[in-house]
This record gives sequence, structure tokens and C-alpha cells, in this order.
Amino acid sequence: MGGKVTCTLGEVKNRADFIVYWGGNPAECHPRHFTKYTLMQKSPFLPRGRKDRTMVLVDIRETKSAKASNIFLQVRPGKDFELITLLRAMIKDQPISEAQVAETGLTIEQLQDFVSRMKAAKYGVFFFGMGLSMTRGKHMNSAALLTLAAEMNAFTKFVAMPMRGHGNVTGADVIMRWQTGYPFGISFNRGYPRYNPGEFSTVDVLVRGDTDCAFIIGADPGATMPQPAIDHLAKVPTIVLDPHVTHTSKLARVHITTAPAGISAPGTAYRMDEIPLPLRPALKSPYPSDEEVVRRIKEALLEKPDWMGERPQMLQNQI
Amino acid sequence: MNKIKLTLKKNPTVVLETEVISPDYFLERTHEEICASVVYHGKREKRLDEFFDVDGERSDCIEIHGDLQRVRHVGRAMTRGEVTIHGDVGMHLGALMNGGVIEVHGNAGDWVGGEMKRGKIHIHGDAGQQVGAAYRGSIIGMTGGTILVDGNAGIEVGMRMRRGMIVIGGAARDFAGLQMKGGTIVLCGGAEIRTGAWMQRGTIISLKNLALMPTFAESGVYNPTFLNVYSRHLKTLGVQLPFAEVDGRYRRYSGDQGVPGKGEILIWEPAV
Amino acid sequence: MLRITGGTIYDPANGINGEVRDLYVEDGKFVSSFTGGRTIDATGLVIFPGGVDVHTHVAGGSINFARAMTPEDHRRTQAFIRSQTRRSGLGGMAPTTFATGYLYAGMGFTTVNEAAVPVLSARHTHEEMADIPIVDKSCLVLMANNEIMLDLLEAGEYERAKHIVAWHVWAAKAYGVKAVNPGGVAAWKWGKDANQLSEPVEGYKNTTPGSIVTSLAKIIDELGLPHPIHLHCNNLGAPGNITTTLETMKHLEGHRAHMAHLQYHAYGGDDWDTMKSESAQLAEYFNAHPNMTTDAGAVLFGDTVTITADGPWQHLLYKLTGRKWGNLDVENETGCGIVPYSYRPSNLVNAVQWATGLELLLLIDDPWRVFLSTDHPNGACFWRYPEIVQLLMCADFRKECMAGLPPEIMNRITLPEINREYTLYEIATIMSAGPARALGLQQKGNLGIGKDADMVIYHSDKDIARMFGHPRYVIKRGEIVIEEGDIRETPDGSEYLVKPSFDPGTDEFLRPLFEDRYCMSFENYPVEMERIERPDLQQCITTE
Amino acid sequence: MDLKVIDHATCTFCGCVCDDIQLHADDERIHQAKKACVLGKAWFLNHTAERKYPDALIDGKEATVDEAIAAAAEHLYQADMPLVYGMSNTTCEAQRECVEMADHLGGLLDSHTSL
Repeated sequence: MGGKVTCTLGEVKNRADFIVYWGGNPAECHPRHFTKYTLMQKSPFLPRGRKDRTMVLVDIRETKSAKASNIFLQVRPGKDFELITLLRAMIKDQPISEAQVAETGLTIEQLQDFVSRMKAAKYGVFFFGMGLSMTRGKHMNSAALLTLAAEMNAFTKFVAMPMRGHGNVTGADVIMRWQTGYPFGISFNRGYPRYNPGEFSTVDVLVRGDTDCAFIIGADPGATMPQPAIDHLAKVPTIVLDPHVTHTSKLARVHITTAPAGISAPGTAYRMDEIPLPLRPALKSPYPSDEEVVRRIKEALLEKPDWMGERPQMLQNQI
Repeated sequence: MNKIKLTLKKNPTVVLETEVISPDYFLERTHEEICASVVYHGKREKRLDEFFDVDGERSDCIEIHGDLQRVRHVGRAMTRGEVTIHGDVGMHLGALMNGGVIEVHGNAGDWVGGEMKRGKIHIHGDAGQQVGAAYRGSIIGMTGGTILVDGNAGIEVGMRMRRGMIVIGGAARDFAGLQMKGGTIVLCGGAEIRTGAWMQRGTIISLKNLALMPTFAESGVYNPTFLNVYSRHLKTLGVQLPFAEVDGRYRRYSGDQGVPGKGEILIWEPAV
Repeated sequence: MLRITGGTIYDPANGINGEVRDLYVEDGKFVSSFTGGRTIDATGLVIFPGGVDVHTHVAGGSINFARAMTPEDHRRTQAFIRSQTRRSGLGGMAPTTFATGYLYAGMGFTTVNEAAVPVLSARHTHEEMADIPIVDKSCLVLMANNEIMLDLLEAGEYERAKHIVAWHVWAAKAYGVKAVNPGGVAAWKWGKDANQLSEPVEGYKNTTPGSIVTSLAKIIDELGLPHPIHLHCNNLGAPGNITTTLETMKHLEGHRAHMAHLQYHAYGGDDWDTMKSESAQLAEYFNAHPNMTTDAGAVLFGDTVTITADGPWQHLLYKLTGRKWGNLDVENETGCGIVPYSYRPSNLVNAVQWATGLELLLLIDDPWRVFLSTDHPNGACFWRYPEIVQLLMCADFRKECMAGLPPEIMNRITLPEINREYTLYEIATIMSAGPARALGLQQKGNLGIGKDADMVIYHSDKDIARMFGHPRYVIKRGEIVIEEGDIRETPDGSEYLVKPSFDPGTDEFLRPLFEDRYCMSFENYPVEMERIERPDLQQCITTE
Repeated sequence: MDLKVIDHATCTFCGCVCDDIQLHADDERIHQAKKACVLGKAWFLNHTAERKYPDALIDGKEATVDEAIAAAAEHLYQADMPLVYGMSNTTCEAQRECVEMADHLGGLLDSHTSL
């Protein structure tokens, strides 16, 4: 069934001697990842720093990150899932032939070498990026790598972590989990949280036209989502909170300019390994913070008549 | 036969959740009670008759007319009776079903027969994603019953299913039989990629050639007698499964080695 | 102002055992009397001080990780629907924060102690605790595998280590110190475990799990933390671990200590096939050593999710069950493993665990030293405590349950020979007065004048599980929060903190080590006081 | 002019959330972001305290924040299935308000993760 085996970045800094980046380009997208956490740091366990660590990059093209790596494995586009599943078989000594490996674009020797290095590692870590999680297969590609990491623990210590982009998306994930039990893709329409990505995830909701009012904060779907989704945002009343007038603001009925987080709005943000950090704003903004605006909208809503009516306090059987 | 007829009279503007449209729920209820059944239009509680004309009462035989694409959870957890839909229908049709029959003259949305236990669902058109699949985080999908889809189906057909049968008349998309633990999937029109990925046990039969995962190993040709039995069973469902040696043979693959699993995929090779 | 008249009162802290008395509440505290105000007629009803959970996991990185791993459980559990004044929530194995408050209060608990806070995720833990309504809270910071402290102990710098511990307690805004598997988590990070109390910890020459335990207990006593060392021993859950547990207890002589979830540390046998309960032997030692308190960590049959900072144990469970597994290693201190698990009566190991928890509760004589817990969610979910109360109060019911166990269990447990039945007074002790005293929370678990007016009013009922699962009223600081199962109010609870004194130079000493070992700025680590909602600073004490 | 120096500032541009940045700022803008990477520098230096945009827009026309809050609340209140989406580039404090609002609205709640 697999699972999720992960750690904080300090563990990587102190212990990881085998670091795999899969489908990501940290050199350009997370520029300090190498220096702060993975490659360059020395620790009592890895006194020679970079020399004590091996880095592998698995990607479909040779990005700038390949220069930093000891080993670059160029996987054929769309074959990550197959490659990871082959590795799952190989670590368990299943017979795998050259012919089976061919479609991944790699050789059996490359995979055997990779497997033996993984097993020889004292502390291995997979970091995976959008090249894995956003290509065909999506969450199953991530699940595959998480499962491989979990299974590697039969041989040595191994963990996996997504390379989250976009500032504080991790914070949203963490907070939704403690308040609702679920990380994203939630509906409260029955009065309690329900979860079903594909059903309640935003692109699907917008493309099917399942919402009649959209509140957008800290994101610009008008610039990033598929056109049918954007069309629906333009069709329904859309409300945007953002430090800039964005693409989405331009098709929205209401835009409110807010102070940018960490620049002029204080608060907390979670790092990709779910460690919270305080923000220390340097500027005073002429605009209110997101926090203040959302609170005031919420208060305005509370002043309106209750639309929900009598419902039981608790349900034993959810839908 | 006594029957309850529902006709959609007002199109929902957002999703309409109608788990009350179920033989078990309607069976002991009067016309007025059925009309007053609570449905959810988005977040708002509404009466069923705000959206449907209701004809009949106290029956476990339900006939529905209209475009129900936005109508979800029809026949949820039903244990008996019949639901017949003339038109398209939305997600979770017959999810957690434990008996009875659902027939759709049209297309169905995602999660048809999700985690169903017993009964039969027949979609004459296409079905969405996750036919007979497990919901997020569940270890087990469908555990029994039959799902027939005459048209095409989306990704993750029969994901984590343990028992039962799914027949896709057209083509399935990616990950058919993902993490399957048992049961049978018949793919009459083949499938896109990653069929049988991470399967532990169970059987996938494809009448069209498949691009298989590299972690499936060929283990011979096969004309097993049990396919004869399958074939006869499928015939009663209106599905033709070839099994005579003169017509061709099945190539057998086992996997998924990544697990490692003992599932099998049988691919039909017609005689030249 | 609220007066409760005619109730039968069980208030062990004041030696009141089933006497009919009136209670008066003003400004959230008990007072001697007044006139006017609202009256609750409690004639024929039973009154306890509000429940106190000394050891639970309800907030922070690990339980939140468990929530992420169990969406299937969230779907099948009870759902709390939001109202104009109340947030929605889901119960189950790892309830959401809001539901955690509703469920605890719903069975009469008004104070909970979150038992494991990794140094780095203290800020996160406090944010979650702020979202647990109704109950008052405290939390314990994990120290026993802190590499900076271990290095100091290795170098013989005991005083400095003490300052480091005190600094961490305050930086984490914790109430005490939890020690998990001393030395073992550090080893686990290399895929190993520390099993022998006297063998040096991986990477050290002199420091052993035993020496860590003794030093930390001494440090905590000298700092005067109101709650002693809260110890999760090595070798959790392993057959034959009684030896480790007894040896650990010997290392604690002369110090106060709270032994967490003792059930998991009371096994004999050599392997899973021969595993048996050694609760009698353990209870005998424990009874003779009043320096210790413990909580049961009882197991109930059914589904749960196991989640502990004991990574090695969790990996073993994963291998045994083949189910989902999560693991989260936090730098320099802790790792936590998460595995969904079902305890089944037909499984011999589970049956032994079930019996062991009850045996400890029944064989430890002094109810002031053994407390009700399931190590939520490890042994069972906290909202199943009423079932344990029933098992403790009804020997016949226990016998009924034992009839369903595999016959070969009988020479592995002593439960069938125990006829003790808890009285209401004793239940009030293990559920409220005792844990409050062990935590050093003098205003809790006590219906005396001036104490916090937290109480629970039960119907007198022969069906014990129903009586304790469905109180008539639950009153938190004088406010009726639950009435006949309905959630009336959801006030915010306080958070208890302590500020042990440490050398002001500790910051300067720690900064370079911290920045070397950790991956965040030293200045960004300590949780600011203003981040704590309703802080309640407790005084340190003098111990002899 | 003397610049104000902020130590241990936190950059929220990417998921690394580096918290060792030293910012040098006047009242208007950040002039230096020491230790920040090229992406972080751009992030810090491109935001200013200027009033570059109107406080709020309603149907494309400038409005006050009060008016916009009232309009937003009314749209959300009237909706049968409102959606709250995004929450990447904002603080946890704002995210908590968003989750509470979605809970109260009985709506959909989703983040960037679902993409």
C-alpha cells in the first residue's frame, strides 16, 4: 500500500549522502536548495560536505541542475512511472531484462548502478518536482516515488519530499488538514468537510461549471488554468485578493488590493518540509493584509441572516 | 408494475446531490414524502420536487428522464430494486451499491459503482473515470457485482477492486486495473497506457492489443477452459468473448513485477 | 454565577467520596456560597471534576501527518456540522482540531496534555492547539534525542545541558519534557535502534540510554518543572521488554518520573509467538516505588492509527501488517512513524496487549499513580475511554470480553485472576484528580474552593459505558459546554506554560550549534509569547 | 539616507522559504536582500510600498475597500456553490480565515496543490 516517508530539510543537511532530484530543476527554480540543504553543507556525519554526497538528477532534459549532479539519468518523456515501477521490481531482486528497460531510455546497467547506489546509501532522499507530479499520471507518479522510498527502508534509510513551488502552498495544505482532515479538494456543501480530488478540485469544478461564485486569493488562475476554466471564472462573479491587479482581477467582478505577504504583511509561512517560519515584513503597505480583508468579509457574512437553518449537530453516516 | 417516474423539470445550475433517489429510500414512502425528500443544490437544502416531476409512490422501481449530468449520487448504497435513467447522469452513480440493478440509456460521470459490493450497473453510453474504483485512501475498491459500460471509460477503471466484474465495451484510458487485488476486467476496445499497473492479483482480458507496462512478463499462450465459463456468463450480459481455438488464442502476461504481483493480463490474438 | 445542588460528589483531591453537597461557581472558579444565580438541580446525579488526559496526541506535525494518511477513516466517521457559532469537524482515528475539542468535552474531559512536540514544530503545535476548542491544554517538548544535549552529556557538561533543556522548554512554550526512546531515535535515523540501556548510543562513547534517562530526570527535578520527566522507554512494544522497563525504572530511583503508556512496556517472552504479559512483575516493582506515576496506554479492539516518535517500532509494524506507512524524521530530535492498525481479539499479540493494559490499571494499587490513557490514537482513540471505565468497574463484563479471546492466551495473562472492581471514587482519581496532580496543575481535577470550575455531571446509570460516554452536563470554568450531548458553548481553552530559569548566555552558546545542526535561523525558532492564545504561566516548584 | 535593516527575514517566493535574508529598506522600497537568491532578490525588490493600484475595483471601476468587502460578501452569500481557491502566496493567518470562511459558506475549498 505504500505510504509517505519524509523528513525535515535539516535531516537532509545533516545526514543525506544520496540525493536524487526527480523531474525538477532546483538550480533554476529553488536556487538555494543545493547550498542550504542538500549538497554543499558539511555536518558531523558528512564532514567533507559535497564530497561525501552523491547527487543524481532524473529528468527528461539536461537542465542546469545536471551540471551539479554526479549522475544524470535522462528518462524518456512520460516514462517516469514505468521507470519507478521497474526500480521497485529491481530493489526486490525481480528479474528484469535489458528489453524491459529499453522504453525508459536508460540501460539496464544504469538502473543496476542506480539501485546498488540507493542500497549502499546511508541516508537517501528523493526530491520530486513538477516534471514528475504534473505530467501524465500525475498523482500516481508522485505515489510511485513515495512508495519506492518507503520500500527502500527495507534496505536503508530513505525518504521522499515534493519540491513545492509557490511560497506558502504547504501552509494551506497543513492548515486544511488540521481543520478539515483533508489537504485540498474539499467541499463543505453538506455542512462538514468532504474530500474528492477530481470532483472538488478547482480546474475540474470550473471546467464542468460546478460553481457559481469564485473567491481567489494568492493565485492567478486567469494566467495559468486551461481556457474553459478561465471562461467560467469570467462567467460567474469572481472576487480576487492580490497585491497586483492580475489577469484574474481583470475578469473579476471584485478586486481588492492587499499587502504582499512577507514584504509588508506579517504572519507565518510553512516551508516545503512543513516547518513554520515567521515572516518579518520590511515595508508598511498602504493596503490591508489578506488576513484582515478575509476576516472582514467573513464578518460581513456572519451579519447576514443564517441561510443554513436547523441541521443536526452531528451525523453518524456521511455521504 | 408499480413504478416511480421522475422527470427533470428544472436544470440545476450547480451540482444536485440526490442520494435519496434510491429504491431503498422510495420503497416505503408516499408521493408527498418522496416529493419532499431533501436534495442538495450546491449548499442549499431543497425539495426533490423543485427539480423533478414525481409520479408514483412506494416502489423500488425508479425511472428517471432528463439530462442529469449535474445530478450526483443516484442509487447510492442501494440494496434492491431498479433504477433506469433515460439521459446522462452525473458522478457516483450506484456508489457503495449492495444489490439491485441500474441501467443508464446515456452517459455516466465518474465513480460509477465506486466501492460497490453487489448488484449490476449497465451504462449504454460512456462512463467517466474511476469506474468501480476505491475512493481516495481506501485500500479496496469494488468487492462484487457487475458493471457493464458499452462505450468508453476514463482512467483508473477498477482501481483496487477485489472481486466482481467490469466490462468496458469501448476503450478505457490509463491505469485500467490499477492496484487490482482480484476480480475481472474485460476491455473489449483495449486501453491506453499502464493497464494493470501495480496489480497484485486478478485478471484483465483485452480483446485489443495493449501497450503493457515493462514490468509485465509474458508467460505463454493460453486457451484456458475457464474462459469458456466466463464467455458463457458474459453472453448472458450480451458480451461476446472469443474462446474457441479456431478463432485465436490469448497471450498471457503476469505482473506487476514492481509489487511484485500475481495478476494476469490476457490479450486476444485472433487467428490469421 | 451557577449553583449545582444535590449532586453526589466524587472529589478525590479533597477526599470527598460520594457525598451530597452543593457547589457554587463564580467567575469560573468554585466559591463557598452566594445567593441568586442560576441553579442546576443535580439531585440523583453524579459529579466528578473534569477529566484530565495526561498523555495524548492531538496537535502537531505527527497527528497532522496521520490525518493526511487516513482520508478513508475521515469518511466513515462521525461528522460535526457547522453552526453559526461552531466550526465543522470530523471525528475518527485522528480527529480534526475542532472535533477533538467537541469529543473530549463530550465525555467530560476539560484538560489535555499533548505529549510529543518536536523542537522544530512547536510553532505548528501551538497553532493547532489554538484550534482545539473548550479544553485547556499543555504540551511537552521532546528532548531525549536532542543531539546538542547528548553531546554535552557525552562531554560531561551537565550544567550546560540543564540550561539547554530549560531554554528549549521556554523556546517551545512547552509545559514539560518528554523523553522518547532515549538514544534510540538518533540511532533509527541510521536505520538502527538502541535496545540496551547500558550500551553506548550510536555515535557516542559514554552516553547510554540509561545515562540519558538519569540525567534528564535529574535536570527536570532540578529545574523544578511541575511535571516530571515524561518517559517513553526504549523497546516499546517488543516481547521481553519488561527487562528494559525495569532497568529504566532503576535508573530513575531518587527522581520523580512519569512512565508513559506502560502497557507497551510490560511484555515477557522472547518473540511474537511467546509474548506474554508481565504486568504483575511490573506492577509489583512500581507499587514499591512511589517516585513514579504512569498512564496505562490501554488497548481496545478495533481500528486506529498508530503514531509515535518511535520510528523503529513503526517500521516493524509496517513490515508486520503490510499496510500504509508514514514516517517523518525531524532533525536532531525525533522521528515519527504512522501506521493504520486494527487490534483484533483473535490476534494473540493484540489480545495480550488488551489484557496487559487492564492488568496494570488493576494491579497498581494506588489510583493516584496510574491514569486512564490509550496513548491516543495508538492503543485506541481517546473517545473510547468510557469503554475502559466499564472494563475497570465490571469484573463480569471483563470476563465476558475474555471469553472471546483465543484459549491459548490464558497462560500468558493474569487478568482472569483479578477480581478487583474500580469504585467511582477510584475512577475519578485515575481520570481527573490523579493526572492533574501528576501534571502539577493544582487548579485542575479538584472541586475545592478557588479551583477552576471544571466538572462533569453524569446520570447514575448501570450501563457504565453509556454513563461516562453521555454526561448530563459538562461545565468548563463555570460555563455549561455540553448539555445532554448537545454542544452549548465552545470557549477557547488556556495553554499552560512554564519558564524554567536558564543562564542568559545560553542563547549565545546555542546559536552557532543551532545554526550548524538545524536549518532555520536561530532567531526564528523560539515561539513568541504573543503566538500563544490565552497563555497561563505556571510556577516552577522546588523538589527535594 | 539610512536604511532600516531587517535580519532573519523570510522569503516566501518558493517552497524553500529561506529565513536568513537580510533586508535593507527605506519607507518606500527594499534596496537590498542579502543572501537571497536571484528569484528571491527579484521578489523582494519588485514589491514596493507605493500605491500602484487602486484600493479596490468593482466591475472594473475604482471603489473603496469597504465597498468591495460588502460586494464580495454579497456575491458569496448569494451563491449556491461558492469556491474559495488559491492560498499559495499568502500567510497562514489569511489561510486560516479562508478555511473558516469556506466552512461558513458551505462552499468548495481548494489550493494550488490540486492542479
